[in-house]
Amino acid sequence: MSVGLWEVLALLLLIGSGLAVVRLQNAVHAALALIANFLVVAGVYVALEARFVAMIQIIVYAGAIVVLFLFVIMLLSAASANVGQDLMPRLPWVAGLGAIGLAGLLTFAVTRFQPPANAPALGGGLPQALGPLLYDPEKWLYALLAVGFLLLVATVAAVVLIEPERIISATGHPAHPRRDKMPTPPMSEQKDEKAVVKR
Amino acid sequence: MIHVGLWLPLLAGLVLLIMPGLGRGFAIASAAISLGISLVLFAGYGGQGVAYASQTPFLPEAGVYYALGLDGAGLLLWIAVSLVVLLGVWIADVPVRFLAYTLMMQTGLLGIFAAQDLIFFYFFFEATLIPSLLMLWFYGGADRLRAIYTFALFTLVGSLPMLAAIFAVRFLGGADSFLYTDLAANPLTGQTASLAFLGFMVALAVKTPLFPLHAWLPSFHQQNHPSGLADAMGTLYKVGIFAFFKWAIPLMPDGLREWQGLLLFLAAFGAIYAAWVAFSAPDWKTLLAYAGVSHMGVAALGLFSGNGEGTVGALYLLGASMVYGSAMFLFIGLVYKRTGSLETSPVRGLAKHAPALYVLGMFLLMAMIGLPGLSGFPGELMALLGAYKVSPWLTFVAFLAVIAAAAYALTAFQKLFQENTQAQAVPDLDTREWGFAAVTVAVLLLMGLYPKLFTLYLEPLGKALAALFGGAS
Amino acid sequence: MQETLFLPLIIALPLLGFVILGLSGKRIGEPAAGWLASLLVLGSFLLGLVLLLQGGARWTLAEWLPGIPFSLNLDNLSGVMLMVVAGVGFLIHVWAIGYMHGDPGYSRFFSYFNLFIAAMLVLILGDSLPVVFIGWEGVGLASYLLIGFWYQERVNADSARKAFIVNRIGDLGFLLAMGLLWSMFGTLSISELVEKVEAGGYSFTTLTLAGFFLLIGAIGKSAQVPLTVWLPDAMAGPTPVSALIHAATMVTAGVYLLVRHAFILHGDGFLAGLIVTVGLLTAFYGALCSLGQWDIKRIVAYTTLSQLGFMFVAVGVGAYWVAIFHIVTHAFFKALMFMTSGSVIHALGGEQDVRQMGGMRKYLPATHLHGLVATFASGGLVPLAGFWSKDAILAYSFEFGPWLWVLMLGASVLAALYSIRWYVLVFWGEYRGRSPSGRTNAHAPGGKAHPHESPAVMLWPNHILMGGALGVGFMGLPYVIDYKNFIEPYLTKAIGDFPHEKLPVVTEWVLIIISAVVAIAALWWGFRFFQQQMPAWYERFQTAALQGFYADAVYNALLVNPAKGLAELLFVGDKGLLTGFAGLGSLMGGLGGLLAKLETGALRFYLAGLLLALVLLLGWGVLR
Amino acid sequence: MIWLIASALLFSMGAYGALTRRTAILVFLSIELMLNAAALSLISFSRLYGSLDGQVVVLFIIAIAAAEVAVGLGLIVAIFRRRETTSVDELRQLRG
Repeated sequence: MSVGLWEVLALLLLIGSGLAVVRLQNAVHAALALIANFLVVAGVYVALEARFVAMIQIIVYAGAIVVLFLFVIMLLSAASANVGQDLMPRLPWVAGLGAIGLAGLLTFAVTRFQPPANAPALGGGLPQALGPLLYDPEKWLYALLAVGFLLLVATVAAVVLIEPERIISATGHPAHPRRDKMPTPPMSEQKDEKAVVKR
Repeated sequence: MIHVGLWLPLLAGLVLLIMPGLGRGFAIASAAISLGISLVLFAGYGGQGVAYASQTPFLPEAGVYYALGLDGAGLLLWIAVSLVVLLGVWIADVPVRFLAYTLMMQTGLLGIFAAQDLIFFYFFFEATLIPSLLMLWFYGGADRLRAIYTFALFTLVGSLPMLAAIFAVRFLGGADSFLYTDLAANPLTGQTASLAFLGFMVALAVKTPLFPLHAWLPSFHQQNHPSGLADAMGTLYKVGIFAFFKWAIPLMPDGLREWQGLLLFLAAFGAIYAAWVAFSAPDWKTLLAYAGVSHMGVAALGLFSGNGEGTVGALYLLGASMVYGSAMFLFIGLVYKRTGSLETSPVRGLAKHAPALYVLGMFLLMAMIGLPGLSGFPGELMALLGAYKVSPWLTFVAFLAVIAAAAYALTAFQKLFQENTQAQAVPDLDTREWGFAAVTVAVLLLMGLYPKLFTLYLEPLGKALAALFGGAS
Repeated sequence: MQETLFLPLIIALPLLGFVILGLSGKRIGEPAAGWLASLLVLGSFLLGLVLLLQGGARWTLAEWLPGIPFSLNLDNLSGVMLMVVAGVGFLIHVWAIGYMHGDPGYSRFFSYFNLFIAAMLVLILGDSLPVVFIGWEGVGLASYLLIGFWYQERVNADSARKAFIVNRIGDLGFLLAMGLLWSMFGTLSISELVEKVEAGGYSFTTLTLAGFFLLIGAIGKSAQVPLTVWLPDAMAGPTPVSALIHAATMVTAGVYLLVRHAFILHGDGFLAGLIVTVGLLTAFYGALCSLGQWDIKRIVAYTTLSQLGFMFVAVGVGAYWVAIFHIVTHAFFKALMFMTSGSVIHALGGEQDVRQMGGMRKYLPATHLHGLVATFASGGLVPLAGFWSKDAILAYSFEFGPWLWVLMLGASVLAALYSIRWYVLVFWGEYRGRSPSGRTNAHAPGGKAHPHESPAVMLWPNHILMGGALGVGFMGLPYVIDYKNFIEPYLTKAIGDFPHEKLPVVTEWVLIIISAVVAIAALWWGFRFFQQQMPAWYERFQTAALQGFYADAVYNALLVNPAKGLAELLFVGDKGLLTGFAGLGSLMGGLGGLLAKLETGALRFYLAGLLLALVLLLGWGVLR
Repeated sequence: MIWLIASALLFSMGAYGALTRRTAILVFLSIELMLNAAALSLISFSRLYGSLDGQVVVLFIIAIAAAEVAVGLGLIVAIFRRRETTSVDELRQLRG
């Protein structure tokens, strides 16, 4: 597989935007870098004969998900990447070493991978090709249904999480007990156990 | 018949649990039928091998069979268990649910002695623990939680190596199933045997109980219901000797050869040690607990000698100690009913107002310290004869307990019954208690004066074991 | 030798009495219970006599335990013992009917008494060692029950317990002997053992060990040094008990056991030396202690010890028939001595201190006569029973070694002294008792001012015993007088014939005369000496002797208290054992706690762990 | 092949980010990056093997990622409301 100019360019963009995601100190910038990364990936998908997935990538991932991120960052005014105390200051070194090691291992593994010759064409990865697969009961239909259901549950969950008070007033069910009312671990019980063992 | 005998008590116990209104009479009826069945089985025994054998595939793919059968030892212990349960439900003043648990425990115990399949043996061995724990949990003393912890931990932790060893015996020995006959035909040898035997040893030493794994016993007895019924059942649960005899040694004779020295030492040392400790016991239950440890030490000494006399003695002593040990606990329950305390130290002088109680106590006590002519002696003697052949010095050490036993038993007894210049006024035996006394004394005498009744059937077993173990002494 | 079911019946009769009296003694009441018990013993006696005259009997229940038959054997040896036990036992039973009159435990007493006789008969008749052991411990139990008969008093209960525990030390010896013999010969039947020992093919050292174990058993039961301590305390029981169990029969069981096993002991120099030593020590210890006692029964108890020492010496020097002969004569004169003491106690309403007695010959003429005969027989006056048996022991001792003869002569001087001391203090001099306001007692309601003679039921047994003390010695005369006396060949038939060199006639005569003269001299000197004011050296000696030369204190300090202390210590240690196991548990808990420290709750920490695991697993997978 | 390497690099970067970021939102962001890297590798394999199944799975990944983000961000908001922080170092209530 020859490596052309576009490939190299895309690779550099991917790495650059990726690094930006994990290193930029402003959360908004990081999120924006992620959008850039996703867009490049979408481009790569097109090159890999996955045009439908590329579209979805742009619309859902770059368009919806990361925007949601941006929205939350702004809602919480949490633009600063590092908040609070750093309890594990030496962790970045460990993380760096680990990441490099991981990258090395994965690259090593990938380079030893032998793809089969004469792979059939994918027809550009258009919906016409994907649809029968998705809706075939022998293939992915039930998975698709399950994912749809999952999305519904997730939606409900998100609403419940963010609007607990209304839910409680509507159903009388304390989905989220207030923190100050949280039952503390009963100290007396622990004491008892210890006492028993000692005796 | 054997199936009815085995499951009837469990069924009766469950019925009683659901309908407590049936009361003690129902429990007594069940226990009496059980005893009757045991006696009928005994009467119909041919004298050789495993009788009433039956086997039904349970998990044939895994080689597990629901296999039952009784040999001489099993019959002796069936009778002992059934008798003690009958005496217990007859005499003990306990709630009806307690009686139900007792009956359920009886099935477990009978199963231990009748199982001819190692997995089923293990099942009964462990299942019996449940009613025992329930009794302790619902009716135990103030500090019972710790006793439960100790008891359950010793038993369960001890059993895990045995479970591992069970699989080792089956799969390394090359047997096709867990049936006794199959396993015994393919005994383990060499290093494997000694390791697997170690697994059995740990579990069975807890249940024998052998020093130093007897540590759970005193608190177990101290915390149990003062009526003594749970203690009596606990005494029956000391099945270690039987399991050594029935499973561990035949399946791994090499294992016993490897560990014989250690086991003999532990048994002998435990016998004298426990008897000595018993002298300082602050209450009767502790005293009896240690006395039991001492007797089982003697029995174990006989069994681990690996010869015919020793084996017969050990099994006979086991059966006898089930009867007199349990009866002693029940007797102490009667004393508790009158005095409300079990401490050994205060002088009570009960003999003055309760002479019949005194005589019953004397009988039991003398049986317990192995007076010839009562049930404890034949077993002790045979164990001695067997053990002396193998290790005179350890025998000497173990039988120092004969002296110590007289010391601890008579000292506590004297405080309880004699010196009665200022006696506590207590009622003497009532009709129900007279029944208990009569049966107990009769059995103690029968076992002491005519041991042939049972040794006749034990003797071939002893010879078989000796032959298996071979002249490794 | 016939197989007959009458033999176990001999045992069953008193056992029946035990059961009947034990279950319904209160309803039978007084004095029927006593007569029933006595007649049953008489029945045993007569039955035994008939069987013995027919030439003995056997009864076997094969396979009582695997390899061990339940066998009884009535031969000449056990026959003689049977006559003594049942015969003297019967007399004491009858005497007790009077002595125990009015006691609230009257029927219980006779029930226990019958149990004792039954157990003793098992011991004697048993041919299989475990059967002997049933009797052996059975008499121990009966002794325990009877010493502690008045268990309301702590002292009595304590004494009973002590007796039982000390006896058990001996029992351990017996048990070990059984173990050893079984492992050597594979049988425990005495008659089979005899054959196997004769057949040979075993190690003599091991046989010596077996004899040693048996000796320990005998020492325990016969209260020899060093296990003497229980016998004096055993006097806490009623006087008939002391007479029957702790003088005439049970304590001689040890001697009987050794004689029964003469085939093991004979010809073993080590054992002979040991037995002689034990016997000598006991003979002197008992005699010296007796000279210091004030309690009338303890005086007699220590004399019993001394006499048992004589019997042991007899066994040690190989004079087995003489030991049995001495048992017989001793049974008569010592039972007589005890029952005379009992009569005196009875007459004085329970007084046991000889300092409160004296002058009884005036008040109790018949009892005085009994006492006099007992004293002379015990002191070895010619020609009473005690003289002949003791003379035989002395003769055999001379064969064993002249030094032993000298020592034994010394012991018999002491025997004469303690006998006469007892006699003088009780019967001679003036009544030193208290005024009518003295103590009252159940045995003499009203606390009579004047001592009163016993009823006929107590006098007649004593008359018969007195006849025995006078006459039984003549069945064992020395060969120089009666060339073939009755008892020696009779017994050797059963014991086994162990030939020995007979002393020259002249030597024998000299020994007899010396022993007779010495006895007379000692009696006379003692008679004078004990009427005087005691000199100071004697007072000092008496103080030590009164305490049994501090044997109890020594045992308490060296054995009993350390044992108790160790028991406490072990008990605490045993609790610690559980704590130790709990410690094992907390060790595992600690290990878990260490692992739980990894549970920081910090998300990034967990992630780092994930990453690490991923790298490792991947590395293993890729680079493998 | 080169995209597989790219996927590996992106995945490692995401892991690095997840470890170094202390704000829950950014940790989450990094995880999205890792998810995306996985999707990229799937697409590459799909191309190399000539099978559309890989693409279908990526579709699922995207859908599930949407659900995950909805719930995850909801959680972050809920936690922030109570604790006034999004620092993962300060949120240690799950410690055993």
